[in-house]
Amino acid sequence: MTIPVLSIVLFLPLAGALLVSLVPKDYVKLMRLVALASSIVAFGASLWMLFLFNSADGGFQLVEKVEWISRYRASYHLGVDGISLWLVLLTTFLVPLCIAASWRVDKKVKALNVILLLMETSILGVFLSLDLLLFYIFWEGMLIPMYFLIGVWGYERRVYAALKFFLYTLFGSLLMLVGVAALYFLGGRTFDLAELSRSGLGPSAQLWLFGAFFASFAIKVPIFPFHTWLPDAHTEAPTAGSVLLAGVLLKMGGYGFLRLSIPLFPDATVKFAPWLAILGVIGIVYGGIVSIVQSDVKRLVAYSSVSHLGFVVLGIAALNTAATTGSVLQMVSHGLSTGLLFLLIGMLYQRAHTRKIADLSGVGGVMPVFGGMFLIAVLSSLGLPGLNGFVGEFLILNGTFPVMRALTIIATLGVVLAAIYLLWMYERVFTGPVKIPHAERKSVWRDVSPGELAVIVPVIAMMLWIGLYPKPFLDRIEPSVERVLSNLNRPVASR
Amino acid sequence: MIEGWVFMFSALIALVSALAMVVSKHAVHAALYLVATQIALAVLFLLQGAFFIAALQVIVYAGAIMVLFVFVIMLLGVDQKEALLEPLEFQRPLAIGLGLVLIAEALYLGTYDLARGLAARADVRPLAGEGNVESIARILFTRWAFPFEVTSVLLVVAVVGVMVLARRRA
Amino acid sequence: MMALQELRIPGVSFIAVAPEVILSAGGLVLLVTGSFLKGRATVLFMSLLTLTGAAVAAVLSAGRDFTAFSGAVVLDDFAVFVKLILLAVAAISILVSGQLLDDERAPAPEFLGLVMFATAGMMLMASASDLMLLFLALETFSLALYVLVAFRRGRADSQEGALKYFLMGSFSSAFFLYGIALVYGATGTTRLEGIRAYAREIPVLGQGLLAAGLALLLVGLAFKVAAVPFHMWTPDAYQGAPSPVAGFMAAGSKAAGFAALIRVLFSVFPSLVWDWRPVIVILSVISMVVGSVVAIVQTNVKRMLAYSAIAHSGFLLVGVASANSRGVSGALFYLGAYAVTVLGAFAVVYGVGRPGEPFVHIQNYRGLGKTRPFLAWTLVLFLASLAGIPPTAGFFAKFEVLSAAVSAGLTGLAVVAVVASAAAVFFYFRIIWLMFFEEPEGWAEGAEQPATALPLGLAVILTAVAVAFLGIVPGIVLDLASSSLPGLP
Amino acid sequence: MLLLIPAIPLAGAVFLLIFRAKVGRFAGAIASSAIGGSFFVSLIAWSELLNRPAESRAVGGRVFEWIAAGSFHADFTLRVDPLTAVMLLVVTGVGTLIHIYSIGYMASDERRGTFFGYLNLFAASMLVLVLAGNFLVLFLGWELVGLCSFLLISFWSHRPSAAAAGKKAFIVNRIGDFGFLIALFLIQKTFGTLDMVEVFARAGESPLTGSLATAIPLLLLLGCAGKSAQIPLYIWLPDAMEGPTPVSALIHAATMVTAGVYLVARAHVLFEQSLIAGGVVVGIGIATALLAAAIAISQDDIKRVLAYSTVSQLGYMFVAVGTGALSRSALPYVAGIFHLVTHAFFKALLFLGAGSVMHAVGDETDMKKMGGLRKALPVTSLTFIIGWLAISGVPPLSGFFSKESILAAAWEHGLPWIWVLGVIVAGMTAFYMSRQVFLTFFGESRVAADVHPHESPPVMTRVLQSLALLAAVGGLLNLTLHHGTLSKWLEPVFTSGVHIEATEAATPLGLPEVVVSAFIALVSLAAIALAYRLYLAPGAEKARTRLKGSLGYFVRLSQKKFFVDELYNSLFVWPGKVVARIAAFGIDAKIIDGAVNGAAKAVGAAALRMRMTQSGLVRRYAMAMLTGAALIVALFVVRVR
Amino acid sequence: MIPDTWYLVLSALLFTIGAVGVLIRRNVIVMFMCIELMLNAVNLSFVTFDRMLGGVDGQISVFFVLVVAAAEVVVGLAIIVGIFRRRASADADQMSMLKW
Repeated sequence: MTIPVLSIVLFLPLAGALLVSLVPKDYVKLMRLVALASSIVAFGASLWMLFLFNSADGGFQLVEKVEWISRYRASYHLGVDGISLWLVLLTTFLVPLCIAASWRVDKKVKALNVILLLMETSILGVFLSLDLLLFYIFWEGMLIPMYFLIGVWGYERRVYAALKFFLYTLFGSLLMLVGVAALYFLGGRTFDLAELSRSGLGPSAQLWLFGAFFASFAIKVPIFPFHTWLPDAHTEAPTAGSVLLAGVLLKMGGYGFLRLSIPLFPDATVKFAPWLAILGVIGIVYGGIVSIVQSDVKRLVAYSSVSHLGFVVLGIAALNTAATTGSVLQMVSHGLSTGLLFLLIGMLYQRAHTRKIADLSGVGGVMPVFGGMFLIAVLSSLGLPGLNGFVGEFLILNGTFPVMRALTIIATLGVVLAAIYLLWMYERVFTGPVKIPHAERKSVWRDVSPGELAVIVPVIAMMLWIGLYPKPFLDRIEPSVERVLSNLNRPVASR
Repeated sequence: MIEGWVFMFSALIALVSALAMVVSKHAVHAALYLVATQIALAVLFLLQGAFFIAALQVIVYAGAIMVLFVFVIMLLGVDQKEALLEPLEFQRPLAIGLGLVLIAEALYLGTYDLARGLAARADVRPLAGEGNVESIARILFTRWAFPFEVTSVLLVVAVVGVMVLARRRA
Repeated sequence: MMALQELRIPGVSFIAVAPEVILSAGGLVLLVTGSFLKGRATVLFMSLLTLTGAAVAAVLSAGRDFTAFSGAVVLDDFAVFVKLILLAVAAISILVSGQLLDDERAPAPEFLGLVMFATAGMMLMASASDLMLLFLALETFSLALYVLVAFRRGRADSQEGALKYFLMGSFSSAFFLYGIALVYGATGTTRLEGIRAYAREIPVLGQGLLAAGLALLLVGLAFKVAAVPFHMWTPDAYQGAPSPVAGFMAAGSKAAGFAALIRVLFSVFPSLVWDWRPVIVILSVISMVVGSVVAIVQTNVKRMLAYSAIAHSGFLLVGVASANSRGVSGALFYLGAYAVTVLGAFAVVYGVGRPGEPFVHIQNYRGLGKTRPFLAWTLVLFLASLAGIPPTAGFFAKFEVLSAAVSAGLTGLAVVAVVASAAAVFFYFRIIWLMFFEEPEGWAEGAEQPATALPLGLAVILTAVAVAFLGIVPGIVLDLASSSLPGLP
Repeated sequence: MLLLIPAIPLAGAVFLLIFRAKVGRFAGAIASSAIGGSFFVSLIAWSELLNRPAESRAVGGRVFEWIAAGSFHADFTLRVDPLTAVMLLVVTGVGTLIHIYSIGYMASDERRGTFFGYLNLFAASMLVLVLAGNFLVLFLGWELVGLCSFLLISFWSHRPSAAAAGKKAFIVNRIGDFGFLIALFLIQKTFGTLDMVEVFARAGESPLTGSLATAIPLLLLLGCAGKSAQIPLYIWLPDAMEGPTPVSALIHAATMVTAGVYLVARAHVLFEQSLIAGGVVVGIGIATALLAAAIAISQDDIKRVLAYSTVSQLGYMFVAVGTGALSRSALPYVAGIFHLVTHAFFKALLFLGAGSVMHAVGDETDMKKMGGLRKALPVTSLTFIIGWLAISGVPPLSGFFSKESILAAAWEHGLPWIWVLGVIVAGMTAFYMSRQVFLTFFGESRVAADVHPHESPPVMTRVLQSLALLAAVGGLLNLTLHHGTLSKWLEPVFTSGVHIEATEAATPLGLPEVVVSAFIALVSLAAIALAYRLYLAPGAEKARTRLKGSLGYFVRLSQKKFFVDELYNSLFVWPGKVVARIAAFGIDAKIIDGAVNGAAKAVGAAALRMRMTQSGLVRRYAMAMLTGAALIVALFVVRVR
Repeated sequence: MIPDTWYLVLSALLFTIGAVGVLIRRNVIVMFMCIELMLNAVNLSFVTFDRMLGGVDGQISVFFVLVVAAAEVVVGLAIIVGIFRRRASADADQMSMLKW
């Protein structure tokens, strides 16, 4: 009997959540410590998983399979490949940071930490499941914790945002549910992804099912015009929520395309790919344009996610190894850079109690280190070479270019737009004469504390690593992407 | 021949008193019209050889049940005139229209296949030479023994229910 | 001059109706001894004991398939499955009712007797193999429910709800009965077996009487399961009834009604599937839409749950409309899942609102997460299950009926179901939002909140565990449901 | 070893940025020694090249595998060839001097540590840029220098104008990078690699045809125009003067802005694929040179004059390398690079001199408030004058030689009109530089009363002196275009293209080279004389007024910089903002979200309406039931057959 | 001999009158009586079918219907009495406290 590493990774946060819930009411600090410790242990476990991972193998590894619902032929089936590997690591990496970033939250501490850990398990479940039903359950199971996270610990318009997020995503995933059911019958009454992908659906069935799954993924990514939940949700969510949303949740859509749409509906994917690419490009440009005039820092970063995730979609739609590998890396990169941006905005909000660009000016003068860190996050986000964002974006655009030239050129405009909206925001908030709320309270405006630094520095280190030496990442992603794409009989690439 | 006249007469009474019940302003009148309908129906039962049921109809229905109705009406003194005005918009025309639709459906079905007559294929027939009451009794206590027992539960429920509803507040 | 020996009652088999008999007998004993028994706990215990006995009898009677009492009663696993659901429903309702009886200072034996008789009637719905017996069973539990709805005698809402329920119930009974008469006229029998044999000979709806009869039977059963447009009593009755009774009605009445519906449609008129399916589809669609949409604007929690019950009837009808074994087993699973969920929800509603339930406005749920965390968190679970969000029982229930519809080619219906359930989420989650996202204020805080008593708490925990269990490892119950189909062609 | 060249300043940058608060006044020393070390290593690399035969003067290779996925592969490759070596020496050499100068210039700034950290980071980035053996690595450096430029321009970020200028620089550069990126995609697609050696080899073997041949160089050119401040993207450079003056000297005069020239030269094989490309380079170069010179003539800000001058001189360099591309011959490139080098010397000198002036007059930049500073600032004024003469093309200072070689190259390769325009630009350059010198150092003092000009500390003046020396004798590097040292050194780099023999006379009118040179020098001297007449000579005021009378329109246009910023604002910025507003508050909030919320509202409205059917009236309920019953019966009845 | 159909049509007519009566009468007791009329109409059908088919199940059904009707009446009137005690009105239209 081998050690079920993936189950350990998957359920450690859940166990942590149980532990936290057992902590007596008054030991608030202990709750935080237990939560942090269990998430760090989970990160450790995922590093162990990384250690056991064989980078040469593009297939699923560390597979676990236990029968679950025999009537459906659904099983508890976990496995990891190069695509999910990094997303799992991203998740386990970000959650401790989220918990640490919520250290100062005093509202319902226990519930907060329990919910964060529950979210972690369900997100990991999505990335690790090799069974469609299991996948779906984790996929949707994540909704409620997120709903709470936004709704309880969010900002002013949190209720609206939480509900909007919830209904939007639920609507998508319910359509997917119909698709899941149909797939089950058409695919030979099984939920096993491998078996389903071998079932060879007819072209029209593929189109319909692709549509059903597309609805869900498109909302989650989000793809224009299904994105309007995102700015509200991101803006109103608490820091940890925004980080998880931007860092991980949005990746589930792209992951869904890679894990489900391409292997299960190859013909439909090939057929839809140009449209997908168009939508991706619209998202890139549109998200960028809309970001420019946002008056709220968080909202701006939220819209920037629309733009950045557009690259992911474009890369997937290119259906060639380089671009799609870039997409996977871009997902990880975006998780880091936007995650960091949200962490920093959270710290800024703690001090300023505002996120309005107009209320702030010259913050960099008061808090130079903070300003520097923010600038790094901004630069990473706008795809400066040497930082993480560039690698993915370049691979995507470069890989897409031979396939869809005009679209790529338009998409490249997104790079310019990113510079415009991010730097303009940076200029207004961090430079200029110092104008900050509560300026009289010097203690509030202390530069980053060691604790905050402990949250920021690991992310920046990861950014530099990916930016300067992405080889370890790419080497593991590529075989899996190749395997996924090998399923397609590729008329696209030769077009 | 006489049968035909009896039918016509009883049917007419039944219909007219049914209509009268629906349109009478006083609840007591309505109850009396209902009794008349029920008695007319009892005659029709007799006409079809259902003696036991005809008797039950008169004794239980027209007798016991309707008495209960009248009793309650009197007890509560609710026998005020009901205003002729219909407060609900369209309620009456819609109701009558729906009634017509239902009748039309019934007539459609009637002309469609009742005219062809039914295949005589009842599950259970009375033994030859057996009287109506005997055959009903025999079949009721064999074939219908269990449903008959169930009615006891039903009645217990009714009794307990009334007890609950009528109990004094503790 | 009939000799007694001539009067041989054929086909007596008490095993076929053992649970019903045990319950009725238990109910009678309770009524008789009730006034002597000291303490409510004893009475509660006795009734639970009786239910346990009935459940044991039901379990022991599983695995058979025969008719008894000259074909008036059928015993198959379908019936056993529904009976077990109903017994569970009764048991949980009784646990919750203990609190109600305390609060109302009402006599326990009568109330519990009615619950047990009603349960017996409901169980008989699943087991009846004769339309007339079905009618009697229906009336038995209906009468009991009319009384239970009116249980809080002095209160206008209770009375009004009961009166409306009663009037509409009798009205629908008349239709149902007319349907029986027409079917009898067409087929010459009220026994389901006989009707089925007849219907099989006419593969198409060749006879007006049978057509109209089936239509009116559907009307009567649609009323019982609260399908639109026969649903209008539901909100009023649920609002008027004490929450434990409303829960009992929602879970039990629905299970019994659907058991009868499935029995009639599947084992009697399978050959007419193309004729009844459109009707079921239409009922299903409008029930889902109306239930989900109108629930959005409700401000009374019980009323909202009533509309949700209407919507859930629509979902269940999706399973019925699928007209395949998957749909039936899905509907069975759905009934079980819905039963535990809605019972739990109403138990919480009662726990929040008691005594006398003045606090049933959704604004009373403001900040409940802070003031009554236990009830609030369990309510989240129940609402999630009602919304069909994994990993709760409601998810698999929904998935079952959806996949049945898809497998039957009713993808459009499945999509409607999905859209409706997305809309439905809005109102479930509005309650969650009030409980957790808002600060307690107004009445909810001002009023001294009574502690949750043990039986109520037990009921909530049991249902919550069941909801979670069915949501994580539904396999066992799914397997049971799929092996508990009524005699299918 | 090559990695050391950027690594030393990078290490310096990291160290300085982390310990910026602790290093205190040692910051400058640390930074200077870092880049000095880099200079030292560069010298070693250079000597290594020297030791090789001319044909194989290239060292370097893969450092590590950078990005590889699917068919795409890019190594982190560093390479040194003669061209790179020149750039290395310029960057590290001039860089070191400017670093040292900064020690004095920034002595009183609290954030010295950060400043020197940025400077070192810039040096590292610039060195990566010039060392890059792979287009992607070059792009890395390309972007990083842009970043450092942004950081340093907005170094005094509490000044809104500084912050805005930094942002503008970065964004305009990004627009250029847009072209650069697409060029990279095209190169990758066409050649299957981004490794320069391979790309150039393949392009040399099988020349490109059709639009591709034009598209790649033109897109690269867009990048170059961004970085090197050419039309249409030059607008950021004048604003960039918001940065500390050493930054302007280092980044916006000597090194970074020449990256575009470097790239054209480096990728000359690609530019030679299409005559259109070469033509466009030349056209943009000369147009920029003219436009910037025309603006520089009327500017009053001491640094802005230099900034426009830089733009103009960069245009000159583009003319040179464009000519090379057009004619596919080596010497024009050499001329361009030569001018690049001399320009680095004298423009750095001029900027640093301007910095010294500002230092002296309390950060005043308006030349109208200077004048007569010669006495107070002897060293500064002397070195500035050397720089002035150098840039004005007065022999035998370096600028004369480099300009002359560009013009000669243009003429030789059949571009007489370019030659003419070039001469005009040379004259204009001489004129506005003279104007600057006269206004600043000569005449009467117009300095504010409370300001007491004083000479800068030795650490600054020494640097000025060193640069003045370089500016003076820089011409020695390449005394003649055909036989100069630099030509010899660089020629192998540019010989891969197909050569076209010069078809026309090698000099204008067939005159001897010396005569032509003398003519150019005379033009410059004449311009200086004109400036003297208008700004220094007695009666200058009157002469100016008279001139304004006849040329007023032009002067005003020039003063307003030909309204290019305003044009861009109304053409791109303003409509862009409008579009963004429409997208954000119209499409997003109203249409899409409106549809979503509208759907929700519609459901709500429907719910309210449906709810009303539940009237509470039991007879209505019965009505609904009866209707339902009638309908269901009807549904069955219609099916009766 | 009267055709069977006439009985059935009569039954249908009575049933419909009863149903329409429920809709148009406001006094709850009269409404309830209309429901009783509907049950009576069904009884007529049962008896008629019995005669047509030559069976007795229909009559037995009528017997059960009588029992049910009796039970319903008892419970129903108890409810009505309870409600009347409180409001002194049996007008169905006034009972609309629970709505929407």
